[in-house]
Amino acid sequence: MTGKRLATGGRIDRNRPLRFTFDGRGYTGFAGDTLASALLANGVRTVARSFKYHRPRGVVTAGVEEPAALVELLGPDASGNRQATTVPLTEGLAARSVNCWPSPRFDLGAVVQLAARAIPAGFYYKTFKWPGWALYAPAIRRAAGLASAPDHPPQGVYETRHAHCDLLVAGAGPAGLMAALVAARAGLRVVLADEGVEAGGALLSRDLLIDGAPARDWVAAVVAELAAAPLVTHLQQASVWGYREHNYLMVTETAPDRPGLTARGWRVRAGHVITATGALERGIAFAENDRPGVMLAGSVQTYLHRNAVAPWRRAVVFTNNNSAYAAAADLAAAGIVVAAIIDSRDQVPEDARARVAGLPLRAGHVVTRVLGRAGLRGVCVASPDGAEARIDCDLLAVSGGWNPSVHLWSQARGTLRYDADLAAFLPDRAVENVTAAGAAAGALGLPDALASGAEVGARVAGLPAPAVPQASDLPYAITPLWQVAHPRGKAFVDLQNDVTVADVELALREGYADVELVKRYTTAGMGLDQGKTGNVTVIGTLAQAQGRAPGEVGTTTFRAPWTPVAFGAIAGQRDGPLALPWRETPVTRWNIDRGAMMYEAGARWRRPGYFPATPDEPMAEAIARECRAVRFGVGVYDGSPLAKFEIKGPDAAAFLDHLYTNRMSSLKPRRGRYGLMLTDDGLILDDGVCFRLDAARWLVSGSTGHAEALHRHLEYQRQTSRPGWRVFITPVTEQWANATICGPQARAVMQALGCDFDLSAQAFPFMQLREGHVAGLPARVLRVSFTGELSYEVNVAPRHLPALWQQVMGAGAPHGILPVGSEANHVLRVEKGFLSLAHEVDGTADPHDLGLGWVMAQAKPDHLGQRAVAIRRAGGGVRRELVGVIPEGDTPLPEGAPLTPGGQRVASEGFITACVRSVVQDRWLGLALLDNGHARHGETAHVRLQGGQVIPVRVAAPIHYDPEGERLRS
Amino acid sequence: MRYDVTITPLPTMALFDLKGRAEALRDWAGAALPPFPDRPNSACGDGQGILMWLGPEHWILRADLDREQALEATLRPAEAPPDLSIVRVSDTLAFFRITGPEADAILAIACPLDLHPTRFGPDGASFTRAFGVSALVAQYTEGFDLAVARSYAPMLTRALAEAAG
Amino acid sequence: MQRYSLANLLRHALNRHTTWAPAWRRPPLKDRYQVIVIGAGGHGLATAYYLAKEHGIRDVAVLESGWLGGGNIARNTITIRSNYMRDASIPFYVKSVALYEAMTRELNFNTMHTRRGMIDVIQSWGMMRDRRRRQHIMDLHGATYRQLTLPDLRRRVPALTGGGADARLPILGAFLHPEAATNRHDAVAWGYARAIDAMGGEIHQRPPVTQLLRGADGRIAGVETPRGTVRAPKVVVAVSGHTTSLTETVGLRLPLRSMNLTAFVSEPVRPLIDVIVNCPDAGVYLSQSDKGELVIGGPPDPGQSYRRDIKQGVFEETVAALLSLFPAFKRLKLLRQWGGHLDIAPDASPIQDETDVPGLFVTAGWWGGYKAIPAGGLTLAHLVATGQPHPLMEHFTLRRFRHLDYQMETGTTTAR
Amino acid sequence: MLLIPCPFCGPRDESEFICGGPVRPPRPDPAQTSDADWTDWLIQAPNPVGPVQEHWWHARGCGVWLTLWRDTRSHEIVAGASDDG
Ligand SMILES: Cc1cc2nc3c(=O)[nH]c(=O)nc-3n(C[C@H](O)[C@H](O)[C@H](O)COP(=O)(O)OP(=O)(O)OC[C@H]3O[C@@H](n4cnc5c(N)ncnc54)[C@H](O)[C@@H]3O)c2cc1C
Ligand SMILES: NC(=O)c1ccc[n+]([C@@H]2O[C@H](COP(=O)([O-])OP(=O)(O)OC[C@H]3O[C@@H](n4cnc5c(N)ncnc54)[C@H](O)[C@@H]3O)[C@@H](O)[C@H]2O)c1
Ligand SMILES: Cc1cc2nc3c(=O)[nH]c(=O)nc-3n(C[C@H](O)[C@H](O)[C@H](O)COP(=O)(O)O)c2cc1C
Ligand SMILES: [Zn+2]
Repeated sequence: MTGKRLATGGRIDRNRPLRFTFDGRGYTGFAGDTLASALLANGVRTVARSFKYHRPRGVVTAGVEEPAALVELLGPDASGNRQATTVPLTEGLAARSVNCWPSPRFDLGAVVQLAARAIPAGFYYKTFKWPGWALYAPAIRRAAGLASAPDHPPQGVYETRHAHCDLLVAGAGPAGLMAALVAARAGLRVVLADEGVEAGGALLSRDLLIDGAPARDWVAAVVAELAAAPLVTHLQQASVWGYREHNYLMVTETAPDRPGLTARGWRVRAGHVITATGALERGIAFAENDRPGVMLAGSVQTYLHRNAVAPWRRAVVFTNNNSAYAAAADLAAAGIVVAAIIDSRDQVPEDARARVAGLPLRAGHVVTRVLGRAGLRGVCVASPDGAEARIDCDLLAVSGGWNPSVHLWSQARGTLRYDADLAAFLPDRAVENVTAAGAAAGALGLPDALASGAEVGARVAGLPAPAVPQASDLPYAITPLWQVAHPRGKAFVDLQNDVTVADVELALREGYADVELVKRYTTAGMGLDQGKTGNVTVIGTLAQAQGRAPGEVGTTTFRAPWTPVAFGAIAGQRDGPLALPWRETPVTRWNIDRGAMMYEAGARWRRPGYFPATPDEPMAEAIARECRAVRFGVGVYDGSPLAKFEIKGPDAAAFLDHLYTNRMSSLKPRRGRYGLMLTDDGLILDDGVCFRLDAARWLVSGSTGHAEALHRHLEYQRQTSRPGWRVFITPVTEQWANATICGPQARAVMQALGCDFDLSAQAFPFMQLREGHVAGLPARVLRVSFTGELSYEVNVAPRHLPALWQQVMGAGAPHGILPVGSEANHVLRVEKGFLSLAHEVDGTADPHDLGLGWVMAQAKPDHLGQRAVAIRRAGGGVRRELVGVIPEGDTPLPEGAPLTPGGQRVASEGFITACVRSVVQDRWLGLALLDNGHARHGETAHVRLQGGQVIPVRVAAPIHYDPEGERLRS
Repeated sequence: MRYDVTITPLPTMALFDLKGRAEALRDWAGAALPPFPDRPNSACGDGQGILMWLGPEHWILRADLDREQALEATLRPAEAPPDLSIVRVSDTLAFFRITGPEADAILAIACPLDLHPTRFGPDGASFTRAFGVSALVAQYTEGFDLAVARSYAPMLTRALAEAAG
Repeated sequence: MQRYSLANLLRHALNRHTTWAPAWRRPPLKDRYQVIVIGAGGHGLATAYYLAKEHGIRDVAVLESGWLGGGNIARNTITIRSNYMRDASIPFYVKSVALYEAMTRELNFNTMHTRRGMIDVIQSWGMMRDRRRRQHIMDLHGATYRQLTLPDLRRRVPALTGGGADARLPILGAFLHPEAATNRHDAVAWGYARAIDAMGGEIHQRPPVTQLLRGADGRIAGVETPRGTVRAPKVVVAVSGHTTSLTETVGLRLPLRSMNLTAFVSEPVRPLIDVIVNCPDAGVYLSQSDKGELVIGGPPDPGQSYRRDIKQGVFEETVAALLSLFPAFKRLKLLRQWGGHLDIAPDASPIQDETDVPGLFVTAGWWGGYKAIPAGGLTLAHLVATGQPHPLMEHFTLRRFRHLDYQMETGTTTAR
Repeated sequence: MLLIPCPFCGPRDESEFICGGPVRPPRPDPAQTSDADWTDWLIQAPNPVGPVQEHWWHARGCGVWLTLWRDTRSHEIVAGASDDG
């Protein structure tokens, strides 16, 4: 390791060595390293293989923009496709290269390189067509994807939380720190988020002075002051990755300081946002510019200053701008031979020259080609007159200029303009409440960055800009150079997706002339790095080829996320049983203890489907047992989830008449009626019973699954379409739990429970309501029936339901009472031909089709849906109408199976909505929606199944049991 | 525990849902009601009960359960005039008390409300959304009361426990 | 047209690919055509293609406001299938799937059509009923759908480790639709464009149509663009979300609302899922592209929108649904997300018709309309050329709304 | 995630609301309206590329059905809320 680390400096802790493995070999680094810096310090050059051509690739950058050094982390918290430059080194870390076998240095996949010339951009559109893509796809797919997907969840948990602030500052470089400081001093609520391990941004990569002291001292002082400010939340390792409408930003903290917490997602609602996100360096496209050892110059500085890593002996610097001069000087200061500074500009500014006094500088020269495969051996350099010379080196530090990080700004739909002086796209007009500051706004030098941060921070706080600390920096100047033409070798613009200048030119030649088409034809910018170092080079290359300005070519769309985010940090605590809310009634536990098969039954309730007597009793038998109990003895079911509303007010009666198809205003107190509600386009919204409690109060019930839709509908009608009416709506679903006792013995059970009102059929008939006490508990009892039997819906406060339930089971025991699940209820309602919205209403049926024409009170003035039903019927189209069906031969009919004319394989004329094993008729009975069904009772129709089986059925009235309704009225 | 909080389920409380004009309610209920809060989404208590103003013409009266019968007797829901609505809803909400120095962290995980003291005063009370369902948040001396529909109480118990770690 | 083949590729490789001809010309915009198609999305291109191929109408200009194929065809989740519910719909989609299967050869452009099949993962009994209904009715029209056992499901999709018996929504069953496929969406646009060009049609990028023009006789007369007026006796509006804003320029109102539907991709990973997995109860569906990223979709934004961006609430719901079934994906990373604006009719079914403005045709309401592109182009070309609705589309004209005769396709609004 | 101005609660997170779609013209009197006009009213919702007036229900809040003008291109709320429908 000696010779590859500097003796002093850097943000590493030399007293804390860390062991790690890479591709199975053991290495040592230090606390403060990234995986990339530790690999460099260990002399590892080839870190991965490229996506398409399997070319060896090394570390190119030092941050989130890294296109090449992709690794897979192993171990309990494995994750794939990680940039080695953003993985903090930890003890025992294990990683391996992506996309190579058996090793990155010797990769069998590299045979593709032999065919590289035959596979330019878009080659697969032109080939693999014969005999068919299916033949080739599997092999091509096998080559896809870089790392494997994780195959088990991580050990820790995730959390998401909300935050609110006056100001969110993205980026804690000098500009962001300055802005946050000014705003914090003004008393604003500030969130400062930066993706780095520590604050400081570009300052960590350079040896600049602020107020005469090392810049990091200033950073430390600002961080300390922010930490002490009560209204400031300062997050590091926190990527601001999404900028949503109304200044809602997504921040993911990847190392939250809480035990067991893997990552935390913040949703920040900010009054104002400052994007102080800095600038990213870009490359230059020249032949073989992807070889390990070719790095971006600013990143080389990062390795020198942050990690004290200097694994190089001889460096060449290639640039078109001033910033690389600082890099060259830093290299020299670290004891590395700077063999040459190659500057494509004919005129190098004097201040830049002064910065590298004594180092060999070749103005007007370019690097044409890189020598060496897995390791850089030298470069070819061309002079202005075209003469080529070779310079040996093991590092080529390149700077193609700087791109302000406008991603967040652009996500917020801020516009961009191309600045010819900076040769970069800059924020132009904001749309959201956002301002860019520092390098992200084009203020590339430190004094400007500090001033810009202070100015913008003060502006948000409504104050004049304060004085800023003293600093100096080499001013930035650039003459753009996008690519260096060379007849041999590949010049990459996107290292990750292996896109070359030739690919871009091919796209143009073939007519894919728009920057968006170039992107899609070549896949440039579509990798994990989303082209952070390459996209602007593509634009520049295009502009040059088309003779246009880069600003006219424009950018592709910047989209979230800024950097890839783990899905776990987006869903947060919504995990396992908390993936969706769930609801229980007061007897849910009892049901489960009783062995019920529970399932989701709408509106997030879990309900019993049926109650097997023994764990292995077949479902059909359990259901039949429950059905028989109701038909011949007594059963009880938990009807608590039924939607219930109390409606009151001087205009309540008129309101209900407007909503229901039939008249409710004529009900007398304590009486109820079944009713349907339609949407205004004549489709069925819900059905249920409506009771009048007293002169001005009503109790409306609806189906479980529609409770929220119904609530919404009621309030919508009340508030928007009839705002003048005085009506109050109070949901009471959760105030009244119920036990519904049903079956011929129901009255006996009620009597045994003890009621303080007369239960006789004369005194308390069907469709009436009584308030009083049942089993000593305050109760509201409704005589409604969804089973066709004598039935009492005993509503009590939920706190009383367990007690009531116990007593019902006790009182019913002599009659063999059984708890009844939803499945038995389904059988019972089909026998009776009662409607189930989920089965019989599929978006076309109207009340007439369902045989409920009687609920369409024709004489009634306008109600919702009335006109639409009339218009639809006036069309004269064939109606699908509800009928009963009796399978000839007594076989079950699959629910949903079509009926076709004569059972032929032609368009259907209806379908089976439900089919059950009837306990009263001891045979299969069904319901169907059938074209003109009402006129076809007595006919034979045909169910046709997949595979061709035809089942003849007799069409009948949709009521198979007790057509007169004597039992439910008994 | 990841966070320094205490989460306590509260026993059932007497709750009455009141709708109508404030003057009309005051006339009908008289001394049974605490003073009406003067700002939306705030609460006012009188030692006997707390009145929360939670929507236009909508209040919830909260008191100890042992006052339920007495309140019902004074408020007489069934007899109230047509332009008032009074409904006993005691069983509708299940309350959890969240206290401790990091109670606000749990609330920030649960719901999108800005509960900073400058935005949500010591008398703050409002419906919002917590863990995906409708919830009532009320400021409490050293923390918050959070209530959801009773049927969601088991879910909320679990969600709170997991959030706290 | 330069033919595409392996032999040709190798030949051009010798010339360093400098000898490839443009896939389409960039002719000057004329001031008159026989037919103008507005919108170089899938439906517009397919219509122009079939006008030339089936009806010999080659004097056609496709006018595109943005870049070729940059609308929804560039942003959809490429699910091609025919597991619909109604007699009116299924035959149309069966036809479309068949046309897609033949497309690579027909266009001499590899669209990478892969019949990978789609599995619907069922977590509620209501959905189970819905899918059983499809199973039998699809068979009437030549589409297949069959139930898988749970062990079969787990075997086909090993990454699907959630949804067990103790899950929040346990998996109750699954259905396989073997004809379902994915392909390369861009290739469909480019392949059509190249074929249209070869037959004499023109594609013009970046002249937005700002207005429709109506003649004194009330008929359509042409369109207005920033590059001048272009006349034609027949104009086809194939602009997805922008349909109403264009037709309203001639006072024509249509029953459509524009919504933003979104999708996202994960980082590329090694082959993991070789079938389209659709989880309608959870509200998420996904497939893996040839490049390795998982392409994931969910429900649309609430409210109308022309913003091609994802809404966080919708996105979080979709991710939570995804992780409930694929818990190992917690560590998988989001790479990019985007949206597209679609239009939807009150019954969620498409509209293809000549409008009240004679000569003006619309093809709209293509909510899940990527799969419909070839058949939609075929049927619309038929209508434009003959004046008669194609039999496969006769239920989907504007006339149905006169009597509110909805063609309701339930269960198709979440996962496309 | 919109920040929706509720006339009762003030600005609130969109996750507390349910979108009720565009505001249509007032429901005509069925007795005075032809079938064609009635169906047009039913099925033709405003669909502007620009501000649309729409309903939102503060379902997980105070319960108000409010209306606001939202720009469909940007999500910007261009005109304030009112609870009068
Ligand atoms: C996220 C997402 C996922 C989807 N997933 C699927 C799926 O899995 N399966 C499926 O079948 N469908 C899916 N769809 C739907 C499918 O993409 C669309 O239904 C279909 O692509 C629409 O048809 P199109 O291709 O013609 O529209 P588009 O591609 O949108 O074409 C319309 C074109 O018109 C142009 N245009 C608009 N206005 C003008 C003007 N004034 N002048 C000139 N040109 C104009 C547009 O720029 C655009 O290029 C999805 C859609 C989205 C957004
Ligand atoms: N003179 C030159 O040639 C030149 C060129 C480029 C940059 N610079 C440097 O740029 C600095 C400008 O300072 P600055 O504060 O504007 O930028 P900076 O680069 O110092 O800080 C930006 C910070 O934002 C972070 N960041 C970026 N996007 C983020 C996101 N989405 N979420 C969270 N964090 C994010 C970065 O990791 C970084 O820490 C100067 O100090 C100068 O050294 C100089
Ligand atoms: C099926 C499919 C797969 C995609 N795969 C990728 C991908 O691998 N990488 C990427 O950056 N974008 C991918 N995209 C998204 C596109 O980059 C882009 O976001 C999309 O076409 C919408 O365009 P826009 O973002 O420019 O508006 C994919 C899109 C689709 C439809
Ligand atoms: Zn509100």
